[in-house]
Amino acid sequence: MPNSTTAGGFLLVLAIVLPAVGVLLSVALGGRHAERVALILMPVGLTVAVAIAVGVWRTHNVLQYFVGSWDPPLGVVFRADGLSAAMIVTAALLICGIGLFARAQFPSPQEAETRAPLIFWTLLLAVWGALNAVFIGGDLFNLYVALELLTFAAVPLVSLDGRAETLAAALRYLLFALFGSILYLLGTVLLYGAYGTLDIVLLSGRIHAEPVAWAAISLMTAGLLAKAALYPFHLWLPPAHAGAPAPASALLSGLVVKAPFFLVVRLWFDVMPGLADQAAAQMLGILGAAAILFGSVVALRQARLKLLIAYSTVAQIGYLFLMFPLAVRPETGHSWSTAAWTGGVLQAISHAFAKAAMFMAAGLIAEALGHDRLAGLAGIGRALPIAVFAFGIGGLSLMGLPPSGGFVAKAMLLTAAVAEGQWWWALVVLVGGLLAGGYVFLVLARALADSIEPLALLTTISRGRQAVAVALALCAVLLGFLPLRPSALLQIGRPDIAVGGLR
Amino acid sequence: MAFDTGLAVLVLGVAVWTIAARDTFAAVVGFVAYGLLLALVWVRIAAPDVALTEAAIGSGLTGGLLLGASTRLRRAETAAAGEKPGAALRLVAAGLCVLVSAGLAAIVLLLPEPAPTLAPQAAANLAATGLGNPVTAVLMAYRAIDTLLETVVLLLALVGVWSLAPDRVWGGSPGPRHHADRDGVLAFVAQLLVPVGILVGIHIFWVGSDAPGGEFQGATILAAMWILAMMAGLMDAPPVSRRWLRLLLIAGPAVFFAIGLAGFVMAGAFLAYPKAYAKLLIVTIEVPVTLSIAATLALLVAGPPERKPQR
Amino acid sequence: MSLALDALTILAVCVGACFFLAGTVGLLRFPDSLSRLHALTKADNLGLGFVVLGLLFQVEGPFAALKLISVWLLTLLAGATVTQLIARAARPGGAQE
Amino acid sequence: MSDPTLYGLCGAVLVGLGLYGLIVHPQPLRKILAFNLIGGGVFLLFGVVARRGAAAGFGGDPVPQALVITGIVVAFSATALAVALLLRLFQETGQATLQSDAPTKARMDDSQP
Repeated sequence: MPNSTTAGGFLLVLAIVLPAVGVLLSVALGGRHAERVALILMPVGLTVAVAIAVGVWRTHNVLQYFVGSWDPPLGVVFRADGLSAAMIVTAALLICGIGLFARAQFPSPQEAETRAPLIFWTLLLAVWGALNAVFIGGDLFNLYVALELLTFAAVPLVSLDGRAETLAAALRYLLFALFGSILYLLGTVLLYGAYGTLDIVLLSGRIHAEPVAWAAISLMTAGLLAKAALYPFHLWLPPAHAGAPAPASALLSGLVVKAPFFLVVRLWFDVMPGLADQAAAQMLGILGAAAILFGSVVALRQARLKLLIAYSTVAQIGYLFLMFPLAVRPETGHSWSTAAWTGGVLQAISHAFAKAAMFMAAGLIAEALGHDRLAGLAGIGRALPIAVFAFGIGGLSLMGLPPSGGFVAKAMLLTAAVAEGQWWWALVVLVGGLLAGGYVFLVLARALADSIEPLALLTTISRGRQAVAVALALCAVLLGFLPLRPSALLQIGRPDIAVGGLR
Repeated sequence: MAFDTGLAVLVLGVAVWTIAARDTFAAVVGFVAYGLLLALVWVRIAAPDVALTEAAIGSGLTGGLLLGASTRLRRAETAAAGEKPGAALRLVAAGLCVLVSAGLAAIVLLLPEPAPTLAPQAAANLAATGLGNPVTAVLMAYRAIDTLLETVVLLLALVGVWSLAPDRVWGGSPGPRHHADRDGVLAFVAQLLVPVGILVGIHIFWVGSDAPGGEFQGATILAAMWILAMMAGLMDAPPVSRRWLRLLLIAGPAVFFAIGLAGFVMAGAFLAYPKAYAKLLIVTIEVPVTLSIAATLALLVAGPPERKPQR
Repeated sequence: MSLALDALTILAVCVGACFFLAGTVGLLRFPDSLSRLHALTKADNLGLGFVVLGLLFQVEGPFAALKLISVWLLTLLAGATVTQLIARAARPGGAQE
Repeated sequence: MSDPTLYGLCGAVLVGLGLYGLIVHPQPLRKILAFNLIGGGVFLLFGVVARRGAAAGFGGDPVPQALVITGIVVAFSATALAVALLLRLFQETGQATLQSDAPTKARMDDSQP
C-alpha cells in the first residue's frame, strides 16, 4: 500500500466534487436548468469513472488520495481498489442511463420553475456523489457522512409524487436508515476508542480479535443491514421502491441499497481481514437465504408489477449475503473463498443493471396503461415489445440463466458452496433461481398473452426510453461473457485473498 | 465526583421521562431538558465546543422543532398511542435493550489504558493551520472534507424538506404568515433581542478560531434570531424560489469547494492551504459557510412551502 | 481580601439558591398556571440575580463582568416574554391572534 | 471510577433507553425523539473517548470532539427531514401513524405509480 497520494489520485476527488458542484449549481440556477446541469455532468462523470478504473487496472494497485495532504490517522484518505473501481463504473453507467430515461418524465419547465424536475435532477446528482464517496471512502467517519448524504438524497425521491402512501413509505425508509446510521456511528465510536484511528488500512493493522472489535463490527453490520434491507429489515423497501417514480425506483433498487452492502464487504474483508468469525458469517448467510426464499415467494403473490419487482429486490439482496459464509475463511488464500467473493460482488453489479432495466420497463408499461396491475397486462407485449423484452432479459439475470451476469455470479456461489461442502447454500441458490423464474414468467406470460379487446394506451412511449432499458439489461447480459473465474480487476488491492486465489 | 454522579443520574432520569411520558408534548419538554443537561456534561468532560453545539442545536433547535410538531400533531398522537405493542413484545424489547446497555457498559470498562489519542498530532500540526482552537483545526483543516460534505448534507436536507411541498404552492413561502402585532410582547422582544443575538452569533463564530465557538454554533444563534424575527412577524419567510435565497444557501459550500480546488494549485492538494495564508483562507471559507448554515437551519425549522407564491 | 470576596460570593449564591428552591416549590405546589408562573419568574429572576451578583466578586476585568450581567439581563428578557406568552395562552379564552 | 467512565456508563444506558423507545413507541414522533435520545448517548460515548484521550495540554482529544459537532448537525438535519415528512403525512391523511395502513392500501391498488 503506497503511503502517499498516487498518480491519478486526483480523479477520486473529482468523482465526488463534480456531482456535488452539480448539486450546488442546480439549486442556484433553479429547476429550469437542473436537467441541463445533470446532462452536462453525466458524460464528464462517466469519463472520470472510466479513468479511475483504467488507472487501477494499469497500475495494478490502489489509487489513493490524501485529502489536504494530511496523513492518516489525522487526515482523511480516499482509496479506490478494484472493487471500488468496478462499483464506480457501474454507478456512472447506471446514472447516465437513468438520466437519459428520466428526461421525458422530468422535463425542464419553459417558464417558472416547477418542483419535481428541480428535486429529481438535483437529487440524482446528489446520489451519484454520495455513492462515489461511499465507494472511495477510506475513513470510517467520512463514510458515515457519505451514508447520510446518500440517505438524504434517496429518501425524498421516494415521495416525489406527494401521495400519502409514498409519504408514509419515505418516512418509514428514513426511520430505518437513521436507525442504521446511528448503529454504524456507535460502532465507529467504539473502534476509535479502542484503536485511535478511523482509517481503514491503519485500523486493519491494529485490530485484534477482542470484545470491543466484535461489538463494534456487529453494531456496524446490523446498522448496514437495516439500510440494505436484508431480511428481516426489509419491511421498508417494497413500498418505498414500488411507490417511487420509475427512474427513482431504478436508482434506489439498482444502486442505493448496494452502498450499505459494499460497506459490509469493506468491514468484513478490509477492516478485519482474517478475523471474521465463521459463526457470524453463517448467520449472515442464513438471513440471506431467508431473504431469497421469503422475497421470492412474496413476489410470486403480488398483484402489481412494481411491487413484484420490489419484492424481487428483497430476494436478490439475499444472494449478496450468501458470499459471507462461503468467502469468509480464517485461513485465507483459499481459492474458493475468492470465487465466492467475486460471485457476490458480480451479483451486486449485474443485479444493479438488471433491476434498473426492469423498473424502467415497468414504469413504461405503467405509463402506457395507466396502471401496473398484473391482471391487466394482456396485450402489452404487442404494444411495447421493446420494454417487455428489456424486462425479460433483465429477468434472465435474476433467474441466473446464461448468458447473463446473474448466471456467472450464481454459478460462482454455487461452485464455491459445492467445493466447500456447504451444499445447503447451493440448494438455496437453485431454489431461489426457480422461484425467480416463476415470477418473471408470471409477468411475461401475462404480457405476451393476447388481449380480448384492443389495448388503449394512454400515451405513446418513445423508442428512445425503451432503448435505454434494453441497453441496461444488455449490460447485465454482457457481464455473462466474463470468464467463470475470479476477476483480476476485482482482486486489485486485496493481497490477502489474492495470494492463492488467482488462477 | 458527587456532582458528576448527580448530573449523570439527572440525565438518566430525564431520559427515562422522555421515553416513558404518556403525553408526547411532555416527552419533548423532557428532551429539551435532556439536551441542556447533556450540554452541562460536555462542559464536565472538557468539550466546551460540543457543549455549545449541543445546547444550541441538540437541545434548542431540535427541541423547538419537535415542540412545534408535537403541538400540531397533538390529536393524532393520542390516537396513535393506542397502538402500543403488547406486554410480551415490550418485555422482549426491554430485555434486548438491557443487553445492549450492559454490553456497551462492559466495553466502556474494557477500553484500553492508556487511551489512544490523536491530541499530540493535532497539537503538532496546529501551527500549520494558524488556528488556536484544535477542534476548529480538525473541522476546517485536518478533516475539512467531512465539514465540506456536511454543508452539502444540510443543503440536501433542505432540498428534501422543500420537496414535500404540494405542487400548487411551489415557489411560495414556508409556514403560515405571522402577523406583526406591533405592541405585542413577541415583537417587542424580537426588536430588542435580534440585534443583540446577531452580535452574539458573530462573536461566537469569530472567537471560534482560537477559543470555544465556531461556525456551527454561531450559525445556530443567527438562525434562531431569524426564526424569532419571522415568528414575531417582523419579517416574512422568503419564497423558496428567490434567487438571492438560493445563492445565500449555496454560498458556503461553493466557496468551500472553490478554495478547496484552489488548493490543487496553491498547496498541491485538494483542501490543502499554503501555510502563510492558512488562517486567512479558513476565515474566508468560514464567513460564507456560517451565513449559509444559518439560513439553512432556519429554513429547515420553517418547513416546506405552504403558501402560494405571489406573482 | 480574597477571603472576604469568597465569603460574599458564597453568601450571594446561597441566597440565590434559596430563591430558586422557593420558586421550584411554588411551581410544584401552586394550583393553577398563573400562580405557578408568578412563583417561578419572581423567584428565578431574583435567584439568578443573586447568583450573578455572587459571581461578580470572582471575575477578572470589566469585560467578563459585563458578560455576566448581560446573561442576567437576557434571561430576564426571555423569562418575561415567555411568561407573558404562556399567561396569555392560559388565560380563560386562550391565546388571541 | 473516574468521571469519563461514569459518563461512559451513562451513555451506554442512554443508548439502551433510546433503543427501547424506538422499538415500542408506535408514534413516529416518539420514534424520532428516541432516535435523538440514542444520538445523545452515542455522542456522549464519543465524548468519553475524547476525554480519555486528553493529552498534549488539551482537555480532550479534539478529533472526536469535532466529529461529534458534525454528528449533532447531521442528527438535526435528519430530525428536520423526518418531522417535515411526518407533518406532511398528517396533512394528507389526518393521521400520524405508520402502522395501520388499511385506508392507504385500498387506494394503492387503483392509483397509478
